[in-house]
Amino acid sequence: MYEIVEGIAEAARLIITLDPGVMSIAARSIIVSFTATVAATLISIPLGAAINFGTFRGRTSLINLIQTLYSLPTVIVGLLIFLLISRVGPFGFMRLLFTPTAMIIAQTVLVLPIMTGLTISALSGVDTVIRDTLHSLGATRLQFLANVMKEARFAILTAVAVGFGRAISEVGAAILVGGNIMASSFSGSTRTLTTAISLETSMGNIPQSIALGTILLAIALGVNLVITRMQHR
Amino acid sequence: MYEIVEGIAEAARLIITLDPGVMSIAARSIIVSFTATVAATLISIPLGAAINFGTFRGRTSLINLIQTLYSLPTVIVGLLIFLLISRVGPFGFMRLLFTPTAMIIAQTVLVLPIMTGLTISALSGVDTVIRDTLHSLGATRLQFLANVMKEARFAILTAVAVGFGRAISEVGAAILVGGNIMASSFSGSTRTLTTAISLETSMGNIPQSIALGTILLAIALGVNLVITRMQHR
Amino acid sequence: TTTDPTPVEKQQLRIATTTSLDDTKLLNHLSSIFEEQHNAEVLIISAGTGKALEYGQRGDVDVLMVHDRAREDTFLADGYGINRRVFAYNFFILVGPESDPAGIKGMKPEEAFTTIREKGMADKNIVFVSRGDASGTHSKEQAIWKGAGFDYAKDIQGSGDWYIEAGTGMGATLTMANEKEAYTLSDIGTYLAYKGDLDLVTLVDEGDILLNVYCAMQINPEKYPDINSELAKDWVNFMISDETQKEIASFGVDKYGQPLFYAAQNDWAEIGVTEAEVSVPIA
Amino acid sequence: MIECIDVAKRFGTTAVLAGLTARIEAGEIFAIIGPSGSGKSTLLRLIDLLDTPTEGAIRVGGTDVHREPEQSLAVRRKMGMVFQKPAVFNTTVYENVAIGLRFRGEGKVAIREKVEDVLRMVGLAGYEERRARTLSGGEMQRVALARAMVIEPEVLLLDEPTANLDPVSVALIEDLIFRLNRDRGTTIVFSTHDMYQGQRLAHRVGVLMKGMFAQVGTPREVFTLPASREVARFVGVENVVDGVVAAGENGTSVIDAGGIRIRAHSPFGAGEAVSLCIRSEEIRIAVTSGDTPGRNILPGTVTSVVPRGPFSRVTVDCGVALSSILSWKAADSLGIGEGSRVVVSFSPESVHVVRRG
Amino acid sequence: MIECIDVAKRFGTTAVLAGLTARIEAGEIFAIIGPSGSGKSTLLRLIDLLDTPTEGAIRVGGTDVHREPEQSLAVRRKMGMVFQKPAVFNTTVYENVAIGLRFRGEGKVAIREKVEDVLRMVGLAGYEERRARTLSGGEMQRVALARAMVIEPEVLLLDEPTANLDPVSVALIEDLIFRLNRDRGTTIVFSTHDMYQGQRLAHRVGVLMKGMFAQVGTPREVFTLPASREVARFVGVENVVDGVVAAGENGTSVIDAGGIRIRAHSPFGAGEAVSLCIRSEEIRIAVTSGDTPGRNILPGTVTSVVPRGPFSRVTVDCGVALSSILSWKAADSLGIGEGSRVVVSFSPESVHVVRRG
Ligand SMILES: Nc1ncnc2c1ncn2[C@@H]1O[C@H](COP(=O)(O)OP(=O)(O)OP(=O)(O)O)[C@@H](O)[C@H]1O
Ligand SMILES: Nc1ncnc2c1ncn2[C@@H]1O[C@H](COP(=O)(O)OP(=O)(O)OP(=O)(O)O)[C@@H](O)[C@H]1O
Ligand SMILES: [Mg+2]
Ligand SMILES: [Mg+2]
Repeated sequence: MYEIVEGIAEAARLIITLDPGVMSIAARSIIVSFTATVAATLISIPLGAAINFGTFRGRTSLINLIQTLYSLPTVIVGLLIFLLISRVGPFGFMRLLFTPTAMIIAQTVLVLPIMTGLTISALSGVDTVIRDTLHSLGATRLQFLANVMKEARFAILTAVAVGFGRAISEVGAAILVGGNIMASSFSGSTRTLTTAISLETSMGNIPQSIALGTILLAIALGVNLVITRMQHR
Repeated sequence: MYEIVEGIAEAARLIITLDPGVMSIAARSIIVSFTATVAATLISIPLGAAINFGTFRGRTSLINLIQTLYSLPTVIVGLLIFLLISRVGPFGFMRLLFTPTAMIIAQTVLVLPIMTGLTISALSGVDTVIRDTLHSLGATRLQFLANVMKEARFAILTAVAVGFGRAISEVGAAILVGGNIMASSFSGSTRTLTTAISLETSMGNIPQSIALGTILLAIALGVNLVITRMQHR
Repeated sequence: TTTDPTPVEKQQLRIATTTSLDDTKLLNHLSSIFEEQHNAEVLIISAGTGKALEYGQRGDVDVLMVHDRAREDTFLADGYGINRRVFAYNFFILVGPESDPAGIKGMKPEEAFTTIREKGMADKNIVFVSRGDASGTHSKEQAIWKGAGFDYAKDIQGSGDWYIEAGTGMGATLTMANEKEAYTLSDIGTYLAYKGDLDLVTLVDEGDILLNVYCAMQINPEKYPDINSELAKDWVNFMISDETQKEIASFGVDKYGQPLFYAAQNDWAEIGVTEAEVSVPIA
Repeated sequence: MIECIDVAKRFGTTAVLAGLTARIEAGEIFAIIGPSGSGKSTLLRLIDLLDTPTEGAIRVGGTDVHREPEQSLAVRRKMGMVFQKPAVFNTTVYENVAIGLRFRGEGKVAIREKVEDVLRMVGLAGYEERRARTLSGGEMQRVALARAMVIEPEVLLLDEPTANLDPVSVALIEDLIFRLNRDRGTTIVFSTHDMYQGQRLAHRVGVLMKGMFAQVGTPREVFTLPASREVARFVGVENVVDGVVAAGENGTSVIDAGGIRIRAHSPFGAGEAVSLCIRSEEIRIAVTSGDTPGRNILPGTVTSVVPRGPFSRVTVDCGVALSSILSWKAADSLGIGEGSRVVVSFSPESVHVVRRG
Repeated sequence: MIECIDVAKRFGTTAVLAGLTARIEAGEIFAIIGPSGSGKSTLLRLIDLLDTPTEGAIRVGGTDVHREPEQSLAVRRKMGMVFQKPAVFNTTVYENVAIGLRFRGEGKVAIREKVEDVLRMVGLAGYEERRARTLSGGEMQRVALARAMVIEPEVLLLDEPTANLDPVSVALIEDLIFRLNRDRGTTIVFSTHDMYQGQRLAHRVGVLMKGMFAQVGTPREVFTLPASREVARFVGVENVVDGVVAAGENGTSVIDAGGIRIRAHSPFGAGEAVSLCIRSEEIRIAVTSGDTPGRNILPGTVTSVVPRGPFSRVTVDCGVALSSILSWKAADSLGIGEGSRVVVSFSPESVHVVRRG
């Protein structure tokens, strides 16, 4: 058990000394997962709204499908993206494999189902009288959506928190399409906190893994404080 | 891209022929993740209720902490459980490491934060008049909780769906405490769909990985159909 | 201060390697030297042998570095790889609990395997943990079983509780063997890296069959014309250069008190490869 | 302004509206009254485009609103609605009221001025920064009203707008509605269960029953000349007596109602089944039958005396039960109580006769 | 049965109740009336243990309910409550009504019988399998009532129970409440904004104003002898005139009200500031001042004639504005309209004098 204490102490040391290696890994994690979460939010909110407020055939099946995709293993997402962007894949010409961009794409795809599902759940929780009131006040489609979201802001931001959590904590997709590269340049590297944790663990460096995990949680705490602040506005 | 088609065809073949190896892996996945989800549900619902309806100091901080733990990487969960149950750990005497029980424990811990968080979110969505009505009708604490949950059943079951999805799709913790063992006996093995996918991927067997992923999603679909049925009751 | 009037974009070299090689940090050490010499950036992607070969086969990397002779040969024969060069070697070791319940210490590898199997069938305290992940190490293990006269799929896999397939990396397999007080086959590098946390000791480390040969090869530019074949060539040549071979031979001594690899250059005869494969640079 | 043409609305198998036709003029105040569950809210929601009719058409200002979806927003923006159970947005009172103006892109200054104005009008000045969720029932209803009014719609749809208000607030709101209609010419359609409110405010009243308007007319028409037995009962005609025309001549008939004979003006011939509607206040009660030429005179026994506002309702059994309204003082001075023998009288003109069935 | 002792309730800095004291007897029907936002709902919620008072104590059947938490459930189970904006559970009507019985562990058969009984009583027989969320406003309110009634509580707390109902349903529910009290002896506390409902149903009425009961008394006391100017206004005394006692002797005073002098019975001495409360129906209007010995007689000009139910309200400016209530017929036969010169008269006994300030 001493590894845990040692790990947390090591985390403190790394943070205080601003260890450049760890800082760059942490920064990459934040950039990748934050970008993926933002992208997924921008897609899942209109998508969730369209599904929730829409009346089309197959709506229930679609919701079912989305819920099913909560179980999509990260490795499978990684594989699918890999097949698409590997040199012989349809998007191979873009040379995205083993770049942070590829990781962002993979994480976006990974968190889309859960964020869309939770968005649907959030929006469906808004009282019908509130919705009718907005319509009767002459809201345009956009005004309607903006205000329904405002009413559901707590649950919508929960969806964002869940999405960010899943993105920053996943490793399977990141390692497959990113490659866990530690290159000499920041942009050439694709090592994130989770892929680094995986690596350290596979090499038996448990305290180092726990240190990196602690740093990851510290980042998540910061992000969540911001989200909570927004929820209670 | 042909690997995807090939993978799906392979999945169909494995399912139709009831391939014994794959069936036992799938069965183990279901057993482990289902048990973990049930255990986590049994903990997270009272816990979520206590936090949501409770008025104690540090409540907001606690909710913040829970949300932060959404970002707990599976590998870190795996590591912590590993340290606890490894031979030299405090619970080493129970000889749980590399058993399905260990995987269940790890997955339970893994999904607890998100299930508790979503339970809190679900319960807080119930109208205060509904809560007051239950109180005024003379509900005991248990009757109150049961009925609030009934009102919030859609969101509560969403929490369960999310929990199950996260449990059955995770691999980091399962591989660390389970070990991805393929032994000659069912109970001695700890290989699940996700750890098998990881292995196949590391071996470069992409179609086989996709086949296993497809089977996993088929299972998830089945579970979600049941959940959806319950949501709309 | 000096200013570079024409800042050239650094070229990138992508190398897929097996985990066990990457874990030793040898490549990190060498790549920084190479980057300096060639004004390039080396991207190392470490993965299981199978996945590394997959990356190579799809042209996603420029260089492949593995240690699985049989599969390398197929890869070359299929035309995906060219210009294989052998740069290092070491030996696999059979490790197990200090108590050595099967009593195999000092045996020949094949003999030790046979003994573990026989005793394991009778005594539930005797267990062998296999990588079970189609890695180079796993291939080697299978070769030993075959050498001992067994049909791997029939006589070994699923033949009883004594034989466990871990289906994971070397580190995790060692951890598992340690927990279960079992035997396993390991590469020397990973074992040394984990030694501090393990109660396992080396029981068998001699025998030709334990030889572990590392090579580097280029991905065939005829299949993938736009891969970085020039730099790939440079890397392979760099690996067999005299300076690099010296670096390899001394790598790890400061940390483990013994080298992790032997340089291949002068030992080509002992390790069963042609001289050309260890010393002739690619044209 | 608003035309409903053969509007039907079914939920599953329940028909709520069934072929309702009506026309509400621009600048009119129109009251919808009707029993609980008769479809008042449903009709208002259909007009406000919040639901679609199963059959028929609704035209607002000439637009067939449910068939021209591209006009939806424009039509909706002409209308304001207050729901029966208003919901407020989870923000301040100010923001709740301002939202419709924001939708229309009004400037900050204009919004502030209008919102403060309207809050003053509904008696909620100073409530701007209160969180709307914590308001009392009546306060919330007034916020909803302010929210709909502030956008100055051409048509205001109000679903029981004063249901949760005390009489003082009711008077305030009624006055507001009245002035809105008079000064801005706003067309107002409101549902109410307060008959008197319909009468006080509306130019015309529609009585919604069994999925259609059973009667549409001025308040006076509806209250004094109900079109049917059911309408009569509903608009509070306390005495509805069933009978059969025994003899009819010169517009005056004699109706046989369970043994007693009542004279009334009616166009119906002998043998027709009719109902007699007599308002309580038309019925006089005396201790002796005095000098009452031409009136129907029926002796009977008092069965109950019930206070009602500043009045008492006295019910007398004269073969049929008839009740009258007396001021407390009058009841006291007559010295009547349960069991007293009295004489009930009413003029033939005060009897409104409708066909039965 | 229920005692409120110095109850205060503040939300943040707003004091809603401030030292309210009252006692409601077992078996009593007690009405709470008061302006919107005066704290009616708050008080009922405090009694039902849904909120805690900031100060003071509430005793139900002798238990200090907010200080004996272990008694909470037992006390709550004695009481039933209907909320101002009732919410229904997202299930069938049957399940909504059955839930309280289920909480009490009643048997299946008993539950079915009781639920069907109570649904019949509130006029919702046949609604058992309807999803409660799709009900109309009035239907929902009746479900809430049935739900609270079916558990046969000792105390029934009703927050504006008929706010969303039409007159026919109101009569039904009022009758139900009346019988519940009479037959089972249920103590009933209800808030209402319908003054007449308070009067029809309640044994006693409490007028809640500024955080306290401004007056508690029988309906007749409250309506005829309001304790203050504000209560008078609130209970619908249309004519409240401020003045100063000019001379007082033998219990009869002459009051100077802005120039005109009015005689009234009052205990106040010369110089005291008072308000005069005169009910419209006590005021007579005639075209000429006839033979009216002892009455106050004031000439004036009609300023408005407004229909009100079957009556008209006529307002006359005689220096102060006074209004009277006439039947349509009376108004017609007097031939008065806006601008007519008339004479207003009322007896000194009909003037209720209260101290001002
Ligand atoms: N979605 C629905 N499904 C089934 N029935 C419905 C639905 N919505 C409304 N109804 C029924 O339609 C009828 C009319 O409802 P509506 O709300 O229009 O009545 P209302 O006249 O406004 O009554 P109230 O005076 O009680 O508010 C009611 O009996 C109601 O139960
Ligand atoms: N949580 C709260 N925070 C702040 N103010 C509140 C809160 N709850 C109620 N109030 C205020 O307390 C006052 C009394 O509210 P209450 O609901 O008791 O009034 P009421 O007499 O029932 O009014 P109505 O007749 O409109 O229903 C109102 O002015 C209301 O705005
Ligand atoms: Mg309605
Ligand atoms: Mg209230």
